[in-house]
Order: sequence, then structure tokens, then C-alpha cells
Amino acid sequence: MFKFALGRLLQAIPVLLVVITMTFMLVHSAPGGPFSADKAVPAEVLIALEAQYNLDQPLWQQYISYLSDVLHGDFGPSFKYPGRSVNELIYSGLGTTAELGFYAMLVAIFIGVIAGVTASMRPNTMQDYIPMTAAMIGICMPSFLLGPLMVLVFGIHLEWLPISGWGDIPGDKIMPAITLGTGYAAYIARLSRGGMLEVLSQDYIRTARAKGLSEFLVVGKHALRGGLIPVIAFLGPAFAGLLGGSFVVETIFNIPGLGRFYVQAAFNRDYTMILGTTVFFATLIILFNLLSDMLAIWLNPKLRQQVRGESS
Amino acid sequence: MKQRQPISKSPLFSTLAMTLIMSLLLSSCGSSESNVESGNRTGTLHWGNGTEPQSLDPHIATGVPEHHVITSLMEGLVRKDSKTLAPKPGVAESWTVSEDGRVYTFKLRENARWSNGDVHNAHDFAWSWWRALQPALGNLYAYMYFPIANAQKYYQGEITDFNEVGVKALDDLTLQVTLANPTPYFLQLLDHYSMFPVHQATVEKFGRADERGTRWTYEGNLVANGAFKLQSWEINRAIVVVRNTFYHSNDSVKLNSIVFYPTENVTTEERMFRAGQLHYTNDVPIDKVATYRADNNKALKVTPYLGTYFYRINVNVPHLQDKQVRRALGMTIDREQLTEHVLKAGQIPAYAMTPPNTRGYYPPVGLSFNPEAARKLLADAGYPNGEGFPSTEILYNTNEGHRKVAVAIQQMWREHLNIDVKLLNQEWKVYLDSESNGDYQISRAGWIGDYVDPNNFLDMFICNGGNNRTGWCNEEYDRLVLEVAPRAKTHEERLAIFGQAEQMLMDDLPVLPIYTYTSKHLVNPAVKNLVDNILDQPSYTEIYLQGESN
Amino acid sequence: MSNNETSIVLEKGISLWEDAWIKLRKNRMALIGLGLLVFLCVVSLLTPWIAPYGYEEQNLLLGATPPSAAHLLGTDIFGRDMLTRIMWGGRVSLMVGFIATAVALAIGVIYGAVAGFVGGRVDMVMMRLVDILYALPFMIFIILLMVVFGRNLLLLFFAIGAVEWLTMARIVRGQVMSLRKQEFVEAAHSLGLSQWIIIRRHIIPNTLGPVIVYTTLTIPSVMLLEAFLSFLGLGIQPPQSSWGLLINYGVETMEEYPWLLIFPGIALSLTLFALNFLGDGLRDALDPRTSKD
Amino acid sequence: MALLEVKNLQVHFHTRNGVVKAVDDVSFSVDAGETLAIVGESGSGKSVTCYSLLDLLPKPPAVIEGGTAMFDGKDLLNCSHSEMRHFRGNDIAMIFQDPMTSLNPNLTIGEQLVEPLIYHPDKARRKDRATAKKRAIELLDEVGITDTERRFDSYPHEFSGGMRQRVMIAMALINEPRLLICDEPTTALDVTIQAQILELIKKLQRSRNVAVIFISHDLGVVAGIADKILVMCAGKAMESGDTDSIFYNTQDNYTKRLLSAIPEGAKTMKNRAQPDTLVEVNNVRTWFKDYSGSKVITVKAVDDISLTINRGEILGLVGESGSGKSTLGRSILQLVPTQEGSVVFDGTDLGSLSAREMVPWRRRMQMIFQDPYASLNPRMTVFETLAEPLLYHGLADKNNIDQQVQQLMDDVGLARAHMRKYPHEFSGGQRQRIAIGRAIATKPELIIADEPVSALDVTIQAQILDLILNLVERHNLTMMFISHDLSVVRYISDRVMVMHHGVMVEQGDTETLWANPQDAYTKALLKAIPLADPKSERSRLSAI
Repeated sequence: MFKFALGRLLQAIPVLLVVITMTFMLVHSAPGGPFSADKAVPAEVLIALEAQYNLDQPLWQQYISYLSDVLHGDFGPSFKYPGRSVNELIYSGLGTTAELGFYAMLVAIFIGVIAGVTASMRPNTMQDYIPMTAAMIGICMPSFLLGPLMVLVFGIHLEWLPISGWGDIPGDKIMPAITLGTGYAAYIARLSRGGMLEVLSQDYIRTARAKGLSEFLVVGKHALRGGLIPVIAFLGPAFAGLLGGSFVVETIFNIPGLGRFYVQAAFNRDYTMILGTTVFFATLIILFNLLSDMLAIWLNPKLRQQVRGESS
Repeated sequence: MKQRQPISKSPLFSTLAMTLIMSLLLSSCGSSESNVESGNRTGTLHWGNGTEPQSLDPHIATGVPEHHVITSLMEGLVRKDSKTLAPKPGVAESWTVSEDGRVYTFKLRENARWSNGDVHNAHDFAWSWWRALQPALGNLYAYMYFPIANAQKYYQGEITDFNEVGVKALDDLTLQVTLANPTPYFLQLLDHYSMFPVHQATVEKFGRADERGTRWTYEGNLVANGAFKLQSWEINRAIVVVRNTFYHSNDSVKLNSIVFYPTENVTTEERMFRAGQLHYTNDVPIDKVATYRADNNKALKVTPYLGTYFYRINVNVPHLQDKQVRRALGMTIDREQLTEHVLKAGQIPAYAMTPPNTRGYYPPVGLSFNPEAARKLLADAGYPNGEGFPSTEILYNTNEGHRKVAVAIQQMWREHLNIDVKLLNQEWKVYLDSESNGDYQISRAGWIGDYVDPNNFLDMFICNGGNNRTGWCNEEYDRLVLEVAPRAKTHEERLAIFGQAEQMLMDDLPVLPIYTYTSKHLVNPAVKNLVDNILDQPSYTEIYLQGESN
Repeated sequence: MSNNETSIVLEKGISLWEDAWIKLRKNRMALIGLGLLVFLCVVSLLTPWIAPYGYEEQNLLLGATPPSAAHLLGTDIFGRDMLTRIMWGGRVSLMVGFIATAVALAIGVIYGAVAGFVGGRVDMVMMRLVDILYALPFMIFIILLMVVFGRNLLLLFFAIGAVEWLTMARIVRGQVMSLRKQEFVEAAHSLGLSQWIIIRRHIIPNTLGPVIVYTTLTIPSVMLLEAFLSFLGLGIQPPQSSWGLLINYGVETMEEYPWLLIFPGIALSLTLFALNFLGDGLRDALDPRTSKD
Repeated sequence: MALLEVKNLQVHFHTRNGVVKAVDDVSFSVDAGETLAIVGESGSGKSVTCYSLLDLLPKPPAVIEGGTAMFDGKDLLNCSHSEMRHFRGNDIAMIFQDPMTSLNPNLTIGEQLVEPLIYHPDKARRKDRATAKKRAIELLDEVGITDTERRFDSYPHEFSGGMRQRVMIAMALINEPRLLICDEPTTALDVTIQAQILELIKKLQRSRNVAVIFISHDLGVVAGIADKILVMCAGKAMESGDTDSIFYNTQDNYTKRLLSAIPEGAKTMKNRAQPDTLVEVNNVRTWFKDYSGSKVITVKAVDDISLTINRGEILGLVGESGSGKSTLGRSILQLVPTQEGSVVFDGTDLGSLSAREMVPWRRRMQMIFQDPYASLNPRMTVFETLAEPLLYHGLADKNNIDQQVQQLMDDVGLARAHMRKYPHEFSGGQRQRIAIGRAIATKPELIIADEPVSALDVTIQAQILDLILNLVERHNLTMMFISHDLSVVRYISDRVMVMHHGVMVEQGDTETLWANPQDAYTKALLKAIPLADPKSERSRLSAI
């Protein structure tokens, strides 16, 4: 398993390098510089600013020095927030976004798996249609719609929950987590329904029933493990996507997370910040894909041994 | 057929459910007092501040959110009366102006102190202004200093000795400023944060004086001279400032602290206000204004704002070179209808660049809504009934309000001139790029005054001015604005000269003024003594909170 | 020989599609979905002739009004008829949804099939490329596209397709990896067929089921993505609109003028449900394994 | 009173295409210590009958329309869910056909073995884990698994098919059932293993005095162990009675057909081998790396095999699963890479050709696969499937393709009218005909048939074998016929080769080899063939 992980991480190095290079080229070819503003910037100021951030150097030189900084774990200074380093900004938003993503994932898994498994128990009956229809609503309800709706209902009219912030007011994490998690819950519901249907038609499920096991054991012990493998494969990319896609929810609920930085950086042409967040998210995507692959392997005894075999 | 047990009833899942709910509710066992209620109790103002400030260094910062935080933390020589905007004492206790209007002598307060207790004197100003004029700092507001003798030359490197610049600390408590020309609005500039003093020891402790982006303005580091001092700055979360006990007029300050929230999303901000999380909002969603109006909700405060919303016309585009075409376009925007039915927030239809009553200045009335005359002008220009009018595009940056205006105007031109213009929205930086490269035909723009004077609106249209961007150039106009107006003997004469210049601008119409902005806020009734003004600048030293229960 | 050929009455057999159609006809939900989609498409096609008003026809004095006899679904803040705008918006949304998804589908299926079928080092490199594209900052990419190529609807399809094909490629690759071990693929090998023919004729058609389901999920998300891109400036410009844009605007005023959100929302949801039921129905109907039940 | 008395059982499947009467008015009974065999071809309803007893049918679409099944005074068809759980695995246990899929791949076999004990529906009879484990290990010993302590924690994929079936049997017996239902328990197993498992079931039945219902499609298999036989066809009971009377005094025509379809005796067609060699295989080695075990094992699937096939000859290749016979076939066709050795086809070393150069040679040699369901592309019509090789190799063009395809269909005995149909609309036998048609479409000289009839019902098997013989003769084909079924090989081949663990152990003229096997393994193989004759089969079984 260790060797497997190591191999994958080694593969990640060229991937990250290409991501950095391409992003570097992308941001530097995008129109509008980091310092353009609606009030004209005097030429002297612009020269002074560009000199300060090495933007007056040839592009390849900037690229080389950026690469060497990244290798030293330094993403450079932010252009938009003078005096703040990209590392510092990512760090400041990371905890919040990770926490938000984690809760959202919990919501998604919890609702998704229950709905999917329930539906798979009695396919093509009401017990199937109702949770699956709900899942469809989850998919079609974008968070920019669900968020404000929940805010209006639970925050403003019922006054049950606070409508903004993160960790400032008790309970302010509930609505963001649900808003962010719902879309994923819907996908998980579909995946787990499909996976469970597949597994429930397997011979070994019949064996388990023939042994006189209760339906709970049959589903919970024999079917769930295999049935949730598609869900697990989905979790890695989903979690990474969730972190990257938390922008909308962070904006709606005024949450100081990383997603806002990511999007703002693009709008501000904050070159170092765009690169920093991109590299950071790329690393996350790779890591989470690796984690979910490892989890899938760990859950499947045959694959587990196969991987062990490869590395021995 | 036998029923199987649905999985949802099984203990495994209910355990999971409990775990989830517990983890989400983990922190939700506190009081349910809202920010506003607790703020009223403790004298803490919860302030919706728009975006996250980029910098709190007064010589680097730009933007309104920065302005709010910085004015709570720092103070210039002179302040403005929050109602009349007339100059009143700041760090300077009093001042005298020489008869020719060029030499200002400021007497500083004896009890002026920095927030760490250090003595605050005239040398601080001389040093700070020296710093603000260092090109390496990248100060976008350096031009604020240009009325001072030789400041521009020094800034542009034509002279290198700062002693030649008209700033001198005569003694610890006396600062003498010499101007190049008499500048009636100079005292106003002193209340702009770009002219605020900074604490030399602190700045130098964290880097060179002209180094951009050192950490001297951060939590725990910042030493300043304002009514409040920085307590914490959590990025994208909140900036908290608390009473500065060393402030010279600390006794008259009533608030104990202010929390500035970055409220980028107007809709979210409005909901936060309704949920009692804010005392004050930076803005109000356009569509909400009408609702608050209809409800006669006292929280809504709409005030005229020193800013003009206009369309630039690229006069280098062949068919827009003809001033008859520009006038036809300008005369078929039904500004009344636009402000009343589309914008609905008390905006004032604008028929000139400078907002009315800018320090007693009323712009000339030349433009009006007149479709009949417009059609004739267009026909004279060679497009009878809009026929053969080349394809034209309105460029605007991505924004709901801009979209609405553009959609309405598009329709007005179609209706009155029978011409079909297209809309093109671009992301902000792309839009800026297009506009400054002249890569547009008609482009949405706005201008907010930095100080209350017609000069601020008119000097942008000088030939090749950085903010002109229309390609319009009129030497006579330049002469009036740059040379004749500064030498005017009286205020009235000066205004007349500006009127003359603006008349020229409005005849040629390289810009189509559309409306004068209003500032829109929601203010909790507990906030007292928050006075409206056309600069939309609050005075935190005067505001106090009084909840209904008290 | 050739003479009695004509006498043979070819038992037309039930082709897979016919069989699917027969099965689909028995699936009530799928039929409703299909009917709904057809209805929406027909309405969209006929919009220029049947829309009650012009989509850009403003009446600023009227402003936003709730549904009434003159305006069945109300009017927006410019006094434009919502029914008309939803009909016109549907043209854009359905077209973008279907075409952009088709682009994503074409790229994703071919790419995924090749990666999965060839396997080994080629697969690894191809999949790493997908990882890279996943990681690139989308926003910057879009902004660049817009600036470099200007603004046109084709670009919008391209931009959306360019993003959505990634997941499709992954799904197809997974399917193909299991398919390529099947005996009929081996049989094709033993016939000496070239790899490309095997991929095209034997592999891709058998990935249909999951592809259909994913497609039905992609179409609505493409419609919402279109709104986002249009909002950024790449895509359609006012006074044209799309369901996604209408919903975007509707959200802003959901308290004041709820009908501006509800009706386009219903239109989009209906499409989504229709697609979903039809997709599920098609998947089941096209699966030869279910044909003998 | 009988232990189980089933009367007038009726099970219907309500599908979208209408109601299918899967079991139509079937009655039977079984006593303690007695073995009832239910025999029938696929789709005859024999499995459905037994699944309905334990409520294991998917509902919907299955509906039990009528009948009773009295077990120990209770009606199995009409009891509550919890009552049913008391029967399942407890009084009545089941063994399923495919031990590969019937064990949960995600749980250790130990865990699966103890489950019926530690989750026993009757709380009083529940055992703690330690006791259960002890009991399970005893049983594993009893069913013939070695090193039980260690293997208790192994996963199913670490066992061979036969071993898994032994685990299944141990699992079924753990709660000491009174009735054991075996659903084709040996169908997926090799012939030698089959004999062992049959013997094991017989032995356990005697020692425990359980009643057994034994489901099979193969009359030969049940001849030795059944006391009574019920023959089913299309949901109906055709004939029932004690074993001897069924075999020796057959009444029903269908039963007669079943019996006559069992391949028996020597090849009836003359040997058509010509003197020239078509294929020459020299010292071929095909090795794989296998990662499925706890260590990477190099599987020597084909290890240093040399052989020749003469033009016109039918070479039978016999061996048990895993013996490497399929790999050898694929190695000859260059469908898998070989490590060493050469395959010379008609004078050309195939290994030296590039993929492109190989294409014209591919036309000359074809393969028929085992599984008629997996070897046809489900999304291509018969026409498309058959036309593809013709067009690709330029054997037909757009103008005469219809005619060529029809010709092929005539050749393999498919109605021309079915040309536009899809594989899913055909039965297994018809599908195998399509696959054969595809193989002969290119007018090949060599066909490698990899177990072409082992997935087919016995009556269909006979038809397909005749078709193959017929085609060989008409098209002057050379064939390598791979099978694990010795009777089939004997029936069809001129010469036989026996493979064991990747190595060729013996080869020779078919009848010579049958009469006088030299190698011990060959002898064991021949001995394990079940005989469709109760008397000799009983004595054969007791001899093992």
C-alpha cells in the first residue's frame, strides 16, 4: 500500500509541474494586470509596482524564480493584499473551508447513502421514487438558489438559525453545510442506489438470505461494503470539488474560506494567489483521489492483496 | 408478499444521524442575543463594510472600505463637519491662511498622541508626507499632494531635495504648507487618508519607509493617531477596532468599538441586517430599495452622492465622431424613467458631468430628453430613422445594476432612434483593459468625487488625461480647467469658468451623463448621530448607540 | 439463389432500439419525460411565432407585475412578459444544454474509450492530462477564451464542452476497462479488426447505459454553467436570456417578485425531471440484460 | 409423513412482456435421509421451485400463485418473514451453483461460516464467537479442507472452486439442517472435483440422515446419488419416479431425449486428417504474473508445449480448469503474448509478424468461445456480426453481402428471417450458432473451439456438436477442440491431448487413449466421468 501511494505521488510531480506551467502561462496572458483600476494608474506608480513584484523581468525569468520559490514552499506575496503572503492567505482560509467541506460531506454521505440504500431496497416502488425524486431536486437545486431559500425560511422568517458567519454565532455552520452538501448528497444517493442494486442482485446476497440472516445484516454487513464502492470512488474527486466549489456558499453565508480567495484572485489578477490556490487545489485533488483509491482498495480484499503483491 | 424492514429504521443509521446532528450543533449552545442587541449593550457598532480592505496603510490604500477603517484609526490635520463638510480641527487645533491663499500654517494640538502614547507633532507630518511622495511606495493618491509647491516635481523625480517641497515643520507644534497655486479645496484634501500621518518608528520597525506591503499595519503592530485602535484583523472575517484612550478627544467619543465586516455580497448583507447581525450596511440591493420604500421602513437611508454615472463614447470610432450622433444618443436616454422605474433608489437624472450643488456649483443646462430633436440630429448625420446606423456596442462590466441600465437604454435607443445597439459585458479587469485601450464604442463608467469641487469632475477630460479614455481633446477646455480656473480671484469667478468649460464638454458630449449617484444604506434605529453627507463619509467619533430598551 | 431471396420475408426482428422503444413505452415515467421534452422542444422551435410578446419589448412604466390575464406568468422589472422570456430562454438553454453536452459527450467518450482500451502507459498519461485539466483555474481559462476568441455562441459550447468532458471521460474509461476483457472483444481481436474499429463498433456502443445517465445529469448542469458564463460575459447577452440567467436574476429578487424565480425554475426543473426519467428509462430499456424479464 | 411435501406449486413471473408460468403445478415429496433429484434444462423451473421454498425469489416479479409446501407441519409458502428466517439456514440449508459468486468476496470465509450460528434467529441457539469458530473449524475439517485454523481467516478468492464449494457445504451444514437443497452444486466444477463433491454430499447425507434435494441439468450426475428423480420441462413436471425406473423404464419422451443427448461412445465420423501439417507449435511458454494471491505468482499457464495439427484433423484438448488449455489456444492464435517458442502456421512463424502483418493471417484462423452470451456484441444484429468479418477482410462487398450472410446463416442452421435480430433475442444454442457462423465467415483453415458447448443444455449441446462436425467436413476445417468434458471430446476428436498444470501429459489417438491411458492423471480423469447409468454409477462412486 505504501509503495502504491508513493508511486502515485511520484506521478503527481510532473502533473503539478504542468499545472504550474500552464497556469502561469494562462494568468500572464489574461488581459488586465493586477494593478489596473478604474482610476488611471500613473505611469510612475505602475513602474514602481511592477519593479517591486519582479513583473518587469522577462517572463521566463519570473517563471524560474517562481518555480524555485514554490519548491521552497513559498507561494510568494499576494498582489492584491500587500504585505500578506499567499501562504498566509491560504492558511487563513484553509481551516474554515476544510471544516465546511467536511461537514458538507457528512451531510452528503448521510443523506445520500440513506436515500440511495432505502431506494435500492424496493426498486421501482414508492420507496424508490420518493427518495430518488428528492435526490433529483437536490441535483437541480443549485446552491445559489438553495442557500438564499434556506436563509429566508430558517434564518429570517423562522429565526431558527444564524444566516452568516462561520463559528461566530452558535449554529451558523448548519445551513452552509447543508447547502453545500445537498448537491453531492443527490449524486451519492444515485450512486449508492446503483451500487446497492448491483450488489443486491449478487449470488452471495442470496446465500446470506438463505443462511437465515436478518435483512439488516444482509444489507448492512453483506451488501453495503460492495454497494458503496462507487460512492467511495466518487468521494475523492467530490471532496476536492467541494473545497474548490465552496465559493458560492462562502459568498452567500459570508464565510471566510479559501473558495472566495480562489475566485477573487482570478478576478483581481492576483497572479501569485491564482497560482498558489491552483497548485494547492491540484495537490488536494491528487491527494483525495489517492485517498479514495486507497480506501476502495482497502475495502476490497482482492485488490488489497493485489496491491500488496505489486509492492513486494 | 412480505415486508422487509426499511433501512432507515435501523439503529446503525439513527446512530449516524445523531452523530451528524451533534457535530453540527456542537457549538450551538449559547445565548441567542443578536449582534445588534449585544452591540447596543456594549457600545459596539457592527458595520457592513463592503469588501475586505486590501491595506490599512493610508499611503497605499485605495477604496471606500479601506477609507472607513482607516478613518476610524487615523486622523489628518483637518477633519470635515459631518453635515456641512466644512473644515474643522483634527490634529491641528487651528490654522491660518495667507492672503494670497498659498501659505497655510497649522497649529497642532498639544495633547495629540499616538495610540502607544508617543507624542504626535509636526515632524510626523513632514516625514509622513515625504514618505507618501516616494515613488517606490506606489501611492495611487500621490496627486492629492500636487497642489503643494514642488510636490509634483519631487514625485516625478524632477527635484530630489524634499526641502524644496512646500512642507515645513516650523516647530514641534507648527506646520507650514506652501501651495503652488491658491487651492480653495486644499483643506478638504487634508481629511483624505492619503494625507494622514503615519508613525515613523512603527513603519521603520517593519521595513524601509518606502517599502510597500510591510506588516506595520497589522494586528498588534499598528500605531496610529485616530479615535480607535486596531484590535484584530481576521482576513475575510472581521476587523475590530476599539477605543484609543490616547486620542486627543477621547472623552467625546461614545463608541467603545467597531466591527467592520467584509460584506461583498449585497444580498447577503441585507439579510444580515434583517437578522440583526449588522447595524449598518454598506449598500442596499437595488430591488430591495423599492420594498423598503413601500414599507416606509425607517432603516433605509438614501442620500445624494457626489458621483456621476455616465457612458463614455469613443470619439475615435468613425460613426461616433460626429457630435450630432452623440447628441442624438444623449437626448434619447429617458433619464427620468430610468431612475424612477429601473433604478428606483432616488438617483437624480444627470444632464451634466458635475453633480448639482458641488460647493455651490450648478452645471450648465444644455442636455435634455428630446427624441424629436434627436431624430433630426441623427437624420442630419446621415442616418434618417436610424437607417444605415453602423453596428454599435455598449460595453459594461459584469454587474446587475449596469446590466439593467444598459438593457433599458438599449431599448430607448431602439424605440426613439430605431437603432439596434448590442450589449457586451466583460469581467472587470477585461473591461478596464478594453476601456483604457480604447477598444470599445460606448462604455459604461462612473466617477466618484474625492473632494467636493467641480475640478474633481472636470479635470479628468483634459486631453490625454489618464481618466479621459474617450479620445476627446479640446485645447480651450484644457486651458480653462488647468490654467484659468486656478487663477480665478473669487469663488464665483472660478465657478463661472468651470461652468464655461463644462458647457463645452456638454456641447461635444464625449460622455453621456446618466444619473447622479445616491448612497444607500440600511441603518439600525439604535444608531444615533450618523449624519448623511454627499461624500457618504461617516464620523465614528460622533456616532453612538441607543437601543430601544435603554 | 438471388431469386428466392426476394421471397424471404425478413423477420424484421426487434432491433435494440425498437426493443428499447417497446420497453420504454411500458415505462410510464419515461414516457411522460419524453412527452415533456418533446413538448418543450416544440415550444422552443415555435417560439418566434407563438410567443405572445417580443422578448425585448419593455414597458418600464408597468415594471414587475405578478401573473395576470395579459401576462400569464407576470412581467419582469422592465415590464417584459415572463412567458415570452421563458420561451425564448428555453431556446437558448435547450440548445446550449443539448449541443454543449453533445460536445462533451463526443470528446469524453472517445477519449475515455481510447484510454481505457489501450491501457497501460498511454492510459496513465491520458488520465494525468485529465487531472491537469481538472486542476487548471477555470475562471482564468474562460476569461482568456473570451478575450482571445471574442464572443460567440460557438465558443460557449466549446468552453462548456471542454469542462464537462473530463468526468465523462473518466466514467467511460472505467466502463471500457471492464468491457475490454469481454469475450466479444476478444472475438473481434481474433477477427483481426483494427483497434479503432474495435473501439468504435464494439466498445463505445456498450458504454451507452452509464453514458446516458450521466448525460441526463450533465444537461441541467450545463444549463446552469451557461448562465454563469453568460454572466461573466462569454455567452449570450441581454436582452436575450436563458433559463439559467432568468433564475440567476430571479434569485436576487425572490422576495419581492417571486414569480421571476418560480417560473423559470419550474421550466428548468421540468426539463431536468423529464431528462432524468427518460434517461433512467432509456438505460433500462437499452440494457439487453433486462430484456428477458 | 414425508419431511417435505410440496403440492401443486405454482409460481408466476409478472414481467412487462406478460406472465410467465415458471413453475406450473408441480408436486413432490422428500423424506429424511432421502435424495430427490430435480432434473431439467435451463428454464425448466427447477431452481425456481426450490427458491420459492425459502422465499428467495425476487418479488416482484415472482408471485407464488398457489400450492403448499408442508415442512414439518408448517406451510413454507405461507409463513411470516420471521418464521421463514427460522427455516432458512437452520432447518433447510442451501448450496448454490457457482461457489465463485455465492460467497461474499468482502468477508473472510470464517466470518461467513459462523454467521448462521452467532446471528441465529432463535436466541437460545445462538453461540458466542469462540464456540462458533470451533464448530466451524470442525466442519471445515469434515468437508475436507486442510490447514483450517489458518484458512479460517482467508478470503474466498484465495480458494479454488472446489474448495469454495466445500466451504459452502460446511456453511450449509453448520446449523445441522434437516433438508439440504443443492442447486447444481457441481456444474461449475471440474470433473474430478465433481466426483469428490458428489461423494462428499452423499457421505454427509448418510452420516447425518438429512434429506437432500439435488438440482441438476445432467442426468448423468444424479444417476449415482438420487433415490428419486423429478424431470421438469418448461415449468411442468414431466416424469417422476425412483431412479432406476426413470433410467431403465423411461416413459416420457422428453426424458428420453435428455437421456439420448448424453454423448456416449466413440466418434462416428471417419478421421479426415491429411498428411500435411497445418500448425506446428514448438516449445511454447506462456507465463502470467498473478497478483491475486498473497504473493505474486508466476503462473506457467502454458509451459513448454509442442504439438502439431494436421490439416483436416480435429485435435481434442482436455484438461481441468486452470490447466492452461484455453491459454494454449489463445497462444496459438497470438491473442496473448508468449514468452518463448514459436507457432508456425502453414509454414510461417506467426510470432515474427507485426500486428498489421498479422491481419491476413487472422482471417485464416478463428476462435469459438465458451460463453455464447459474452462472446457476441449485444448491440450488433446477427447481420452486423456476420457481415463485419466478411467486409473487413474483403470477402464480400456491399452488393453481395446480404447473400453471403444468408449463406452463412444457412450453414449454421439459423433461419434467414432472423438476420436483423439482436443476440438477446436468441437462446443460448442459437447464439452459439451465430458465434460459429462468425468464426467460419472468413473461411478459415483453423478453428480453435474453446469449450463451445459447455455452457449449453445437454440437448442443445448434441445439436451444436453435430453442427460442428458437419461444418468441419463441409468446409474442410482443421480444429482444435478444447473441453473439460471427456465424453464430448471423445465424441468429436480424432486425436486427444491431455493438459495438466500447463504441461502436456499425454496425447494419442482418441480411442487408443481411452482404452489404454498411460498417465496417472489421464486415468483419474477418465475414471471421474459420471455415467448415465445408475447401477454402474453407484458402484463407480463408491469406488472413489
